[in-house]
Amino acid sequence: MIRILLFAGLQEKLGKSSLVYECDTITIKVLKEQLKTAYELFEMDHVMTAVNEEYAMEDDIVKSGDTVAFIPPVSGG
Amino acid sequence: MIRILLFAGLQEKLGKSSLVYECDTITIKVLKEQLKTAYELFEMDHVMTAVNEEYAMEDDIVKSGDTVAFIPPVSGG
Amino acid sequence: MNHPLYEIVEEPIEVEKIIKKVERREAGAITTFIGTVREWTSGKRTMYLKYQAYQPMAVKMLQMIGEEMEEKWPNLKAAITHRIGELDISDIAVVICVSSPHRKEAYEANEYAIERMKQIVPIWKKEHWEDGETWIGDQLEKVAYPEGSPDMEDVKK
Amino acid sequence: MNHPLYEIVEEPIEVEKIIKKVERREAGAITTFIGTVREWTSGKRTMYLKYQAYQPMAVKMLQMIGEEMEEKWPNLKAAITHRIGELDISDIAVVICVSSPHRKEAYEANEYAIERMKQIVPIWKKEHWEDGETWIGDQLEKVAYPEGSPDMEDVKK
Repeated sequence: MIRILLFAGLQEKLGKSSLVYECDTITIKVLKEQLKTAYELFEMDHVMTAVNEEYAMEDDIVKSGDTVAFIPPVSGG
Repeated sequence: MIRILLFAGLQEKLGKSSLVYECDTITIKVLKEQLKTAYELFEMDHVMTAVNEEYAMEDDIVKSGDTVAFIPPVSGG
Repeated sequence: MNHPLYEIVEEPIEVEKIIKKVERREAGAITTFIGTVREWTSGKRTMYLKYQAYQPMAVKMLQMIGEEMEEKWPNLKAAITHRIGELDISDIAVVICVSSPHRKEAYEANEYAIERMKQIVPIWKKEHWEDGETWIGDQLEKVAYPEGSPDMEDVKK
Repeated sequence: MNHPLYEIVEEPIEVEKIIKKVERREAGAITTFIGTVREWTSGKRTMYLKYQAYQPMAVKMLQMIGEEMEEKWPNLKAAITHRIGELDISDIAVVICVSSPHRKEAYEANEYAIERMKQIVPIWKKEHWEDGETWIGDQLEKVAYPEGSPDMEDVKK
């Protein structure tokens, strides 16, 4: 079970700030594709990903128990 | 009569913050030389000059009624 | 820690308190950057803003920026506080304070911090205009996803 | 004017008050430079400092720097306060605040102001060390006249 966090536009589009994705291991790339298709989240092409609060690469593998956050282009400051 | 203002090291060396110099007109260059000799103020070679609160050049002429300030290298901030 | 150097807060930021965090007897220069909510951006009037953060990660990223700064400029001390939630015009969104023995490093490091912040700290701004609202997408203040999604042109690239 | 933008004062400087002077709805960035009395300079320990100013001219020069800044960076607002008299370690000697719609100009202009100040504003600092005192001579913090006069080598140049 992977916990997924959504922010900003993504969060608003889905109407929720987190999801649960059932699986043991998956690459970020594939996870993004899955969500993009399932929820029509075209934004997924433009987001960075953090695994357990650290930025991660597309080819990194997440596993059950991890928290994955999708980070749209940031705009603090 | 020209009013002369002294600051920082110059002021301390002469033990006063102002002088009166009796004359009608004089260039800054000559005035500096006069004071340098009269008071052994070698520092005069390194000071800027302000006439009536505006920076002035060596060749500028000051006249009776003006206030001349000798400005050692500044060190504010 | 009673006064953490890197914070995400929901209350108004008091600049003096952030400055106090970096004051040191060996530091002769303190630079401060205060980011406030601007009323006009490219001719559009902002009514108010909302900031959202991925809070634990945002704090971690601020700390990482601090470590980067200490590596680049030894004997520097920095503190950053970012406010989230609803902010009105002129409210302070972020304060960056840097102290250093000399002024050049204090300016450089401060500017470095805000630039890095706008790259990596997971905080998002939603502008509320007179005629709508938009999540802002990057440090150039271009729009990320008007109406909540990019147009197809953008996706196909 | 109740709150002049450029001031020489003898009382402690309150940073927040200077910041207030430059706050504007159209400004999203405020940079602040705070110059404090540093305890150690090149291995020498300062006990306290004394600042002296040619006050009316110092204010005029600060105003001139402000005019230079407004010419170089339109839509900028600046305020500078310098304290004179006796200051202890960590006391604030100068505060420069600049507000601007965007941050880049706010940093640039602020640094410009302190550099210009150290060139043209008639204010002098006397360092009181453990073992003596010296009027400081220029922005590089070289000594102008140790013991009150330059050595002959210096004069002959």
